Amino acid sequence: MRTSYREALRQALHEALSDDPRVFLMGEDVGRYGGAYAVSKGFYDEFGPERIRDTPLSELGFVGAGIGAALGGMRPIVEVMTVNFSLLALDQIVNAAAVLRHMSGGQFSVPLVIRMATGAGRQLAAQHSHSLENWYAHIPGIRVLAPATVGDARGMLAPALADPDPVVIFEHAQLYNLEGELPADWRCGIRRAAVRRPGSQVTVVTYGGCLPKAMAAAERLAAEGIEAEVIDLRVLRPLDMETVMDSVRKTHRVLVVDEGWKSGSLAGEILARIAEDGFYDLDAPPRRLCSVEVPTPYARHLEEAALPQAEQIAAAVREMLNA
Amino acid sequence: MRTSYREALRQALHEALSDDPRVFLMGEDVGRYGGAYAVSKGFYDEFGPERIRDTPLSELGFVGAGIGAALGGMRPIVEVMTVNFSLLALDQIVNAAAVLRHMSGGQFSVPLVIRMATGAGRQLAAQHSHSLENWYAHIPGIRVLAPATVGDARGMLAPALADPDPVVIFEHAQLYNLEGELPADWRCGIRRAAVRRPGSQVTVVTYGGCLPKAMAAAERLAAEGIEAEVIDLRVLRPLDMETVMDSVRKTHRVLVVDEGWKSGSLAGEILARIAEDGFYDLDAPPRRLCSVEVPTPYARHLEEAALPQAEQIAAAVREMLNA
Amino acid sequence: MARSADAKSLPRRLLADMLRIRRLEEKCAELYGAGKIRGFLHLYIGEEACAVGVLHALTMDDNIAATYREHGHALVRGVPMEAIMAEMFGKATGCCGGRGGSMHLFDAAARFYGGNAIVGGSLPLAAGLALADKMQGRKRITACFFGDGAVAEGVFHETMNLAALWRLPVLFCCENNFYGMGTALHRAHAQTDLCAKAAAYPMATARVDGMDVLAVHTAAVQAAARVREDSRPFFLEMQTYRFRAHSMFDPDLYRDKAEIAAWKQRDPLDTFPARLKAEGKLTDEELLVLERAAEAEVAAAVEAAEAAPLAPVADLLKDVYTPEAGP
Amino acid sequence: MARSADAKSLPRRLLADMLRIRRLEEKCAELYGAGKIRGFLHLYIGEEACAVGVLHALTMDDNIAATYREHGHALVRGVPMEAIMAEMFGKATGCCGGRGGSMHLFDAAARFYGGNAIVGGSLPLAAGLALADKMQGRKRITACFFGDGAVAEGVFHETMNLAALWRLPVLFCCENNFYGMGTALHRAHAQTDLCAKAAAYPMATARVDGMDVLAVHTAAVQAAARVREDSRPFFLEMQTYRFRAHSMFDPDLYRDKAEIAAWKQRDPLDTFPARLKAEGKLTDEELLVLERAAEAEVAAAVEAAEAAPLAPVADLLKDVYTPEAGP
Ligand SMILES: Cc1ncc(C[n+]2csc(CCOP(=O)(O)OP(=O)(O)O)c2C)c(N)n1
Ligand SMILES: Cc1ncc(C[n+]2csc(CCOP(=O)(O)OP(=O)(O)O)c2C)c(N)n1
Ligand SMILES: [Mg+2]
Ligand SMILES: [Mg+2]
Repeated sequence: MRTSYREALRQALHEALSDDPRVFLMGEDVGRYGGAYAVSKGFYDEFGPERIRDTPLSELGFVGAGIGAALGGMRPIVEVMTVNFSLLALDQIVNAAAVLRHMSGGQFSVPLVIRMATGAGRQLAAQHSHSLENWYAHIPGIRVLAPATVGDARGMLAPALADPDPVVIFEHAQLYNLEGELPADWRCGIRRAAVRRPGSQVTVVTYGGCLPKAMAAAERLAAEGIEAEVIDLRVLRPLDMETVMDSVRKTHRVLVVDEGWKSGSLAGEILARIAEDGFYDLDAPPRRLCSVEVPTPYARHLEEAALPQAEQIAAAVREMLNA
Repeated sequence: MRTSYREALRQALHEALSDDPRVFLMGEDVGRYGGAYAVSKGFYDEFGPERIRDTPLSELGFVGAGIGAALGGMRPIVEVMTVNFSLLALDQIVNAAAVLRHMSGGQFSVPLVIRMATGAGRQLAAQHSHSLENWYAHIPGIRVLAPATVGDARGMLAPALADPDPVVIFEHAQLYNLEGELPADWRCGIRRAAVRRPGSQVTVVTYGGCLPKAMAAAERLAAEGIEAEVIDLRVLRPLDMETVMDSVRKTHRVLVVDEGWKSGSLAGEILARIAEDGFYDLDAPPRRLCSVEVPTPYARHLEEAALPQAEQIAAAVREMLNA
Repeated sequence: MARSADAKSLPRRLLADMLRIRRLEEKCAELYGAGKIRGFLHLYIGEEACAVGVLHALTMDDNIAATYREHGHALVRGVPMEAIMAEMFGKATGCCGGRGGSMHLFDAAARFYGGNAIVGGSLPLAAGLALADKMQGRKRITACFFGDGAVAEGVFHETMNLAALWRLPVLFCCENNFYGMGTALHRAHAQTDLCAKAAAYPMATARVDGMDVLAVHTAAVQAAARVREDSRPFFLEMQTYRFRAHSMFDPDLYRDKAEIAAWKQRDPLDTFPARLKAEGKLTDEELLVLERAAEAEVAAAVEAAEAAPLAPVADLLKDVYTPEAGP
Repeated sequence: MARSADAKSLPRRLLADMLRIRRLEEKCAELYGAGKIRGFLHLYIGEEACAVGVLHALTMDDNIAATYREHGHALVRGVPMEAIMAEMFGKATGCCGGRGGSMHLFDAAARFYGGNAIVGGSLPLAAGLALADKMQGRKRITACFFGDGAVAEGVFHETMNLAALWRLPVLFCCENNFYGMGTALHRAHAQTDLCAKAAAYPMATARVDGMDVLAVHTAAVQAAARVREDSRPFFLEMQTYRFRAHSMFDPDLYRDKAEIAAWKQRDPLDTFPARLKAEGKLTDEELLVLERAAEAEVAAAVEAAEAAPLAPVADLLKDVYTPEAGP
């Protein structure tokens, strides 16, 4: 069935709220407004203000309250409108959610799901275009997901809620309107990366908002006779390097595409792991394509120049194969 | 002259406060208490409460006020007691200090210095032992320094204050009591990494609290006839890869030592850059030694096991040379 | 705002500026529909009396910090309409060279410290600007605009305490339009009397009808004088209403049509000219002149923005760091 | 705290618990000097009446969340002294297996949600615990302890508003010891009347002499009953004083010796037994028995901690993630 990423997310939330009375959704404008990205539209009327809980503008406070509610036996889904505002809540995520289990010697788990929109591409400028998935992927104690397909948008929430530890889900703002085929069995795990397109000559590793770009590039390359294997990381922490390394051992060439700024990007981590563990499998230096290291500019032509684009992905692959 | 890292920092601050009336120090307990690490002891009486400004517990507020004061023509030095609490201030650092110049089309620079202690090793457990320099090194628009020697503790503040853009200085909590020789000319730049010990067989790249460990390891290795070159990054953003690559081109082997958790560490970024640009210069896979991915435990034996240690550095180098 | 001495009376200047904002933003909405302006666009329509009343009470030496709903503040403060429009077009001639867009208008010459898209983000900046003035012995004050939603943020609390504790000359201008996005004031604040909240820091406060530009102006003149004399913060709550949706993405389903209609009855762009006319201070012809002037200014700004060049992509990395001073 | 029915009178139980805390912490200070306990150690000495008075007013079904100065709270709540001492020794038998140390005591059985070394960090956790109870229809309340310094943090503001807005059953227990580290209350808060601050959310408040354990207990009983009945938050300020430095690293140079001496005159470990004796409710012998019991408990805890094993290094990564449920 064809559906949109937004609709898939909506269905997943709807199911979770219907199936488990401990689940509730809380965040800024998730209720009466219907969600900043209209994901929870209609839920307020259906599930009521207790379970679709509009919060004041208090990111630190309501994320912390989500942690407490999880400790208290609920299964909160906290929506931080965007990753940009999550900076205000990082202390509770890093210094409470991620460490409570360990600090307490295993006594307390925090079964919390935090959703947030991420990424640029809509001319929202420097304060509204961050892509800080790499920061979250750095924190022991949490799990980090990045659904990039309609199927994952539908399937990832249930296992995230079943996970006894905090799970952060990044929804890329550019993907909400994406349409795709929802697989009949959209159920999925949250352990493994996925090969989205098989190929033999080069491995393109990516996630989130860059997946459609990588797929488009692979199409173009295929037309030129270049077979790129596209891997969608899906799970940003803990990383599934097995899937990546299997591919690299086959193609011997790898390009990582990441919307984060280059220095300290998640792409850098992938490159480092490949260099550590797959050095002798490589026929050429591993490469990455990331965002230019500039606060995201407003003007469209500047923003486009700052972000990785399909054409650049294709060009980088061509270069790697010609070198 | 022999002096301590703490005393060197103190002298640098004292000089800055004496030389420029626009400079003031603000933060929690910098004044009457004398600084959580006693760096500003005595300043409150000498410079008065206006210029040695104790703040309420309000990290986001006083860091933001520091940004505003910098815009208003002052040269604030804001002390965030430790990097752990800086999570509360990240929004102002990332969404204001780092982007104001760019967003305003170059109209406003933010000549702000932020100092903070970082790192583990004192049994302070999970909420007080972070080493998140990598996060800061990811942000375009700021400069990030990590003095690891008495000389840098003395020399880095002046150029940081002269810099028209925000500079974050990480002081490693384990280093305050370090004693060392203060060079007669301690003046230094904040552009280049430093070769702390020349060597020909392997390059050990590190920074901050791991430098003394790397130096100790190099000593031991030297006794065994292994010559390790130790590079202190000093400047974590923007990275000086030239110094690193010069060394790698000479030794063809590299180990990066970093107190940060491994996944998404700054060490990963260094490995990635070496893999991208120095792939053909390497005789063996690049390696890194980081902290184990666990919230820092309290018990000494567990904390020691979680952090990189000199003996592990030496062992990793031996392995690399024997492989 | 201290204008070069002109013959017009204050009421007429207030009216003229409200008109300029209204016409500018109506055009922006149109241009957004046409795809000329992108990103987020937050219209101030309905709230003009707040920015106009306050900014006319300040001197050009004072500092201003605002939010993402700041077209009106920038304009009244003296940022040229052409520079604002070009910015929204993403052009090189924009007041930020196209880097900022609607939410990030800046102008050093006007001491306009932006445009801030983080709710509450400008609060501590304003405190810091005021601290710098105080430490440097200047009499300048800083006006900081923010919404009712921002009052719930922790940074509000921290800033109010700092300002009160350090006696910082900040005029806190709370534009209470009774909604933070789709969340009504009483659903976000247990205490809906925002002056009572501010008074707890403690701090002098006043509440004023934000639909009455003269009332706002009078209150702001008094408040600003007090801030300047005492070097203490002041919290001014202006009760107002946005006639349009929160942003161009907002279907505006959370407000009662009747509520919107009731507030529109109090549109300062209707009530204020009517009052001036009734008082014999404004003729229809004079109003028409002001209307025409505003329209002409908007038309010229659009034309200039259309014609202006884009910033070269080669300059993408410009202004991430300040260029080093010459050799 | 609801103890199994015992014959002792409430005052004697209060006294016994204050003594247990005092002796425990005196020993901790000694062991810190000896290098047995490391990291940060924040002593509660002088403030015992607060934890004891409040915790004896709650039931074992209630939740507790505290700060890094929480040995007393953990102990009175029922965390075995042996488990606390072993934790500070970093031993496997510690209440957190040596992972947490002095600042992070946890005990699921006692519904003791820690130990939190981020100032203000436990505030929203407490609100969330209360929210969970409310949503699940339980009558339980949550007591959250924090200092005067924490009141300046943004998260205090956000939590107070959430608690008031959502009518969460939280008893906010502010231990106002007049200093946040080396910064005196009046140098950190423009408004030093902390109840006035809390009342602005709005919220019911009370101030009590934190050196008088009976007064604290009475106030806490009333406050807890109100929280439980109304399902609304309550702010209880206890004015108290720490006799020791902030932590073992603090040279304590920012306080007047006379000020410390004056507060020590009000030491609840002196004044309370004296009063009980004067009222004929306690004999010297009975006091001696309590003293001896506390000392014996401490000695046994130290002995057990010394003898206890370290957690194996092989378990370093245990408890970062919850083990997956069986196959
Ligand atoms: C820290 C933060 N959280 C959330 C948002 C998303 N957001 C933008 S405006 C807004 C409502 C703000 O309301 P208010 O302060 O009353 O200002 P108004 O828009 O009514 O002028 C929200 C939730 C944001 N920009 N920043
Ligand atoms: C967010 C944060 N900032 C700073 C610190 C360092 N610090 C630890 S305790 C403390 C003082 C807290 O004072 P108060 O809340 O009054 O509690 P008290 O120590 O007096 O019991 C400070 C500044 C911290 N732990 N967390
Ligand atoms: Mg509003
Ligand atoms: Mg205190």
